[in-house]
Amino acid sequence: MTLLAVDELRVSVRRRGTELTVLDGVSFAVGAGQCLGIVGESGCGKSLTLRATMGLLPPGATRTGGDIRVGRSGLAMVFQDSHASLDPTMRVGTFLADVVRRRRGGTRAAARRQAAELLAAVGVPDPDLRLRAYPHELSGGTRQRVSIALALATDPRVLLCDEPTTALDVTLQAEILRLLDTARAERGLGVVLVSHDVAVIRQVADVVAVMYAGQIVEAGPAADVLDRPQHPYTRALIGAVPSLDGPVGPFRPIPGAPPDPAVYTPACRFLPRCGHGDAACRGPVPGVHALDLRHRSSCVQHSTHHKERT
Amino acid sequence: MRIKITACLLLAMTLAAGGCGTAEPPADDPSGRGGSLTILRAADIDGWDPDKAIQLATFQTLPQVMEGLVRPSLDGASIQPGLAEKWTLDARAKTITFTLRKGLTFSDGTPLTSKDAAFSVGLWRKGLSMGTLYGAITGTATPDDRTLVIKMKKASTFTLAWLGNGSSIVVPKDFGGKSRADFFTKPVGAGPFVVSSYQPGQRLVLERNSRYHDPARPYLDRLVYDVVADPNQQLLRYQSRQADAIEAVPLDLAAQIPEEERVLVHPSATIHGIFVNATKAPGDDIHFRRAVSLAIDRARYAQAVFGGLAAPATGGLPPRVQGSVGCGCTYETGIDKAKAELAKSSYRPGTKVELVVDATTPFSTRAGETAAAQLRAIGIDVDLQKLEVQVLVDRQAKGAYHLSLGEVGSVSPTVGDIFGLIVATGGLYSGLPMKTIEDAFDRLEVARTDEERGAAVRVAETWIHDNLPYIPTAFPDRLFAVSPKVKGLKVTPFLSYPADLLQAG
Amino acid sequence: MTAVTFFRARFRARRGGGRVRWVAVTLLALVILAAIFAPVLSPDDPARQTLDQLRPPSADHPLGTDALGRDVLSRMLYALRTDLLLMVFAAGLPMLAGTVIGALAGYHGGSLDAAVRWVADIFQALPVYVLLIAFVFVLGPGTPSLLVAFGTLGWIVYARLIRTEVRRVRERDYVSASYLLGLSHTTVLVRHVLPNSLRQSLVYLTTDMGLALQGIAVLSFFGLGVEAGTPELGAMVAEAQVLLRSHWWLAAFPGLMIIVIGSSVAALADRFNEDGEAG
Amino acid sequence: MSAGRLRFVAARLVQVLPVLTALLLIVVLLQQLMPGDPARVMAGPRATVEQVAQVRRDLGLDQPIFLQFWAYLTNLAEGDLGRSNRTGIPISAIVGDRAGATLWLMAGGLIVSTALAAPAALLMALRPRSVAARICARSLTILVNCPPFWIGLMLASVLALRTGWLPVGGFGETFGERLRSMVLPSLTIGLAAMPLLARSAAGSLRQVLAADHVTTARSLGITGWPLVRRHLLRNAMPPAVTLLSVQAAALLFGAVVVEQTFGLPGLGAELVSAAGQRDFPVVQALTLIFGCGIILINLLADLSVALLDPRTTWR
Repeated sequence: MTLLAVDELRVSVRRRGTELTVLDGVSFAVGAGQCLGIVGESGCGKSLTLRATMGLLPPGATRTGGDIRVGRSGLAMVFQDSHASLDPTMRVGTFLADVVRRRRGGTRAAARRQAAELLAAVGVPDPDLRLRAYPHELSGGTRQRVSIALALATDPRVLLCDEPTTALDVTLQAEILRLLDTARAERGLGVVLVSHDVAVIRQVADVVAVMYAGQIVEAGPAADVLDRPQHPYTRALIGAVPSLDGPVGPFRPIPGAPPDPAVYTPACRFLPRCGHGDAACRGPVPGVHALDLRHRSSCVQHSTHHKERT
Repeated sequence: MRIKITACLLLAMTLAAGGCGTAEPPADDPSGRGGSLTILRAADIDGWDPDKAIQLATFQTLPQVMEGLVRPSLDGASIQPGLAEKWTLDARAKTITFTLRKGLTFSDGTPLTSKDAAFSVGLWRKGLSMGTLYGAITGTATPDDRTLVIKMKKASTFTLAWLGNGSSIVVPKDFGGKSRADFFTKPVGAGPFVVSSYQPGQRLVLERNSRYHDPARPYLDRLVYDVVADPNQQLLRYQSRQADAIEAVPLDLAAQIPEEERVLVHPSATIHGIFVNATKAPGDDIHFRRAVSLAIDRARYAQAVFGGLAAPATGGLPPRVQGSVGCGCTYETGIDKAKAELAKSSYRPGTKVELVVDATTPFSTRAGETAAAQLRAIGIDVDLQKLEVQVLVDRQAKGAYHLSLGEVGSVSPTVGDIFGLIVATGGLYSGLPMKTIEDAFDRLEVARTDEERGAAVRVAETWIHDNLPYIPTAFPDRLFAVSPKVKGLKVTPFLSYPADLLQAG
Repeated sequence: MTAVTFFRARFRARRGGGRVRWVAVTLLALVILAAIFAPVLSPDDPARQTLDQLRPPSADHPLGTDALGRDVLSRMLYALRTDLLLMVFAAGLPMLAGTVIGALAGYHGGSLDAAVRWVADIFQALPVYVLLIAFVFVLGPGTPSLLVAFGTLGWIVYARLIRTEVRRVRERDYVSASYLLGLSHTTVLVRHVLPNSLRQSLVYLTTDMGLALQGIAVLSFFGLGVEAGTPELGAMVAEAQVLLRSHWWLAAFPGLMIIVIGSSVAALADRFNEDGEAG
Repeated sequence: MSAGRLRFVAARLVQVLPVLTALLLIVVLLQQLMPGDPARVMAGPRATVEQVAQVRRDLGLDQPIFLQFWAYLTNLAEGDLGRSNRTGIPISAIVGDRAGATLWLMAGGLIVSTALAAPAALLMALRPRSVAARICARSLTILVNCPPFWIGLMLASVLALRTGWLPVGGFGETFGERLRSMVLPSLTIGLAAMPLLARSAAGSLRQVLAADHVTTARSLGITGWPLVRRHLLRNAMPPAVTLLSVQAAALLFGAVVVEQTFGLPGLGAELVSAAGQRDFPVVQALTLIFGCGIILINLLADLSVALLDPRTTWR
């Protein structure tokens, strides 16, 4: 069952008086109990995609096209930096109880009890004590758990997670990811998880979408995309991550930098950094939708290779 | 430098009224007693200690509370009784003998005797700032409670006139047992009014002195002076009738006062002119000074700067006071003559000549611009500089200037007043030797007749005309705004008005 | 909101903002041109005094004459020259000084930062008026003293602004990333930190330019200000202040010009503001 | 209060000391800095060089500067601000007499400017693209460029003189009179101070609005007034308090002009006239009082900001 479907999302940002289209034709869907991982370098538009989906674009950015279909249930979001994303002037419990009451009604005391339960549910030890704390008094891991508890307090069907573990160390990272996994399994949540870290994605995602320069360039089941990447960017991305499991290869950063939105074209945007391109890459490239479980990429070279091989 | 007489130097042109009341009975029905008036002034009194008097307001107000032995008459031509009902000047014995009125008391009820008057004379003489003005006095004697004898080293008629000035006020002997500072924060005198309340810089409330020697006066029960520096605010208060009169309205605002509410003093006993530093080039050259004098078109200047509310200067001493006989010469104007004089002088075209003016009023800046324009027209390269008024005074005193613009107003009814100031300031900061003026003043001081006075003054006028220690340009008017409620305001050329004769209609 | 209404709203908003800015730019351009061509445009010599004093606007004197019978229009045109320069320098110098000081203090931190903060604290704890008096008195009224006074008092705001911004930006990832790449301090400061910080300063600068004009007017109100005789808008307003109710045109036109210049410059700043929001 | 906060307060108090010292030094140096010899002003235009010297001795101006500084400090330590050179009145009395008008004016100005600026700031921050916000922003731009003495004069001559409802100036004696007489000056100073206040407040609101935690709150369905009240205002409060403190300092400057325009007997007007008369004991005392006032306001602002922010511990 599809809980969230985003279709041909377009977002522009105004800079020095001109409109720049920074997200173009981004489509994806997520079903109950499913985890969609969106991976890409910084600045490729992953976070903006989540914010646009949530309807929380920063000032200056506007959605100029596309369709977002959400089931009856709501969306909730977990942010990257739990330090900045929690109101510093409010005790954790006050905030959490506020959200609970807003969603479920009831008395203050009841809301507070439920808040404590929620904290316990996300694995915060000694929840009653923590409720009285200010965000800055909590450890990074606990704060992120609080963020998740806040998100869960709205009883969402889909959880959008924006780099939820980036600010944490590896042990905590694993714990938070496990927590998300549990929440998904127990509540049948759909999860969209954005990360620049292929390892994180590999750990939790069922379906993977690779973004580059405001577009999805490759999508499909996690195993297919991550083990048999079709797009040279995906290959580079995976290659750029030192893998603990695989053979220890040399660390190869992708040469060059992603293009500025001002010079986005219908042609392959990875071409300048690719190294395998030819004339075909300069024409329009096909868009990739992460709507189903088929594995595909926008690389025209791959399709020709593929044809030659078959 | 010996100082004899004073005048008020009004560089700031912060004009307030000065002078003293008079004992002349009012012509109209004296039954109009009672009521209260509020008068606006731009600057507050300098406090109650007469030795600190600088502002005209101080000379005006002090005798209202602490009356002196004598006061000047309304036309300024003579001396009227004050606390003393009569006096005789013995030229041979060099004494003045005063007889005090009968039954005089201070406002607190203490009797006022010749001992108090003698103490006061001592106080004036010892004054740090004013002391030398009483330099002719050598001592006092008090043969009885109502008789005071002032002994002098010469038969100075000027000293008698000066005793009518606002700084010659009678206080209780030994300040009634208080310290000088304490006494002058809560002064007690025998004037027509008592201080009801005083907030320095804001408001002075005077009330009728019920023990005043003249039971008919003052007519007012209450007289309030509000200090308002901002001219617009002054006018707004007046127009909204929060105040009944303005002492010396800035001439800029004259047009906004209805014709029937103006009391114009035309002209006042004030000289407006260009002061010259004659101790250094180019002012040290008489040809240069003459060129400057010739360059100023006085009629045009009076129109341009004062909007016609001034008379072109016809002499070097103020008009309309005792002894003002004029110069008997003329201050000529002519561009060609001026250029010729300039050519004769050591001044070389292109050399900057500083003209410093007071920065604090648009009026003085404008006067500076007019003067500068007229001087530039004959080829003097004027560098007009606005200076904050105290800086200006400082530079004048130190001789650190070329030309400056200033005004000198008389506070007393005799032209000799200005003589003293001219001598004391070296010819209004020219640095020229003042021997001639000093000698002329010595003659004026003991002059008994108008002829003797006229002869002495003419010597000074002629010397000023020939040597130009300063260049007189105009005799400005003063304008009082007076609402129909106010009756009995009569202003002398030296800007005093008898407050005890004011009535609220 | 459907896409269509969304677009309309946005279009309107953009056109609205653009129009105001266009008007501002045009006005400012006109003012600058008027200042440049003042000698050509002036109907009269701005310094020529006549006995036609305080005349209301007429064909001969489109904006009337002042208390010395000078043509107000001509004086105003020449005043633009004085004021535009004064505005740029009175606001620009403090910004320059403040930016440099603030950037150094913010970037290096430590004792330099503490010293700057100390000095700034002291300056802010003093009644500005007394300082202005002291400055302008010590140096004598006139343009140089004005500039020194504004410069000495004005840098603090910029220094604080830049310092805070530099410290904030400095702690952001990309600066540390640039560090790792081995860029020098200056490069980091100039390439990454300053551009980000300067935008805010520029917004402040545009406000400051208007305020500088006003500051000069207020100083003129107290008799300080530019040299006597130099046509200057603030001085014209202050001098005509006593005549405001009888000869309104004397203060009204220069006053209006101050508002026009100040507002136009401020409207230019909106551009930075909006970009700031977008970025 | 936690130990950390106490430490913060103590540290902030210690920071005041050098500022205070510098202020004192400047106050004493004022006399040296300002041209115009106070002795000559006091002695009057007809005084001789010897008399001026005598006055200078009487005023203690012939002493070396460090002795003057020391004398000033010791007197100050005894709570003695000295006496006015001109009137001989103790300065404490002058201040007591004059402080009322200035305090009234500042309170009135703060109330008016805050009352006007707060809605304007909210409007401009929350609905930046609305027509009302745009009109508001433009009007502020125009208002900020109006010389304050203009605003005052217009209010007085149009509002007060025409209608006669309010006094055109002065301070009045009774509480009621004072209240009435403060309306126009407060409005003047409030109108003059309000544009910058509104703009900066809108700016800091916008900053809070763009902060991550507000996004979080919105993502959790908190919108509208609850968002403004619970999350925006609370977080915008510290910068607003800082702004207000800066504003209060600016009001002191504005007060000088407004007191002049409305003929109010305040400290600012007294400072102007004392400076003009080179009455240095008064100038020094008032400078010191203004300076300490501003230091105190800044201190209180910093402390309350610190107390408002639960994160404050050390620095």
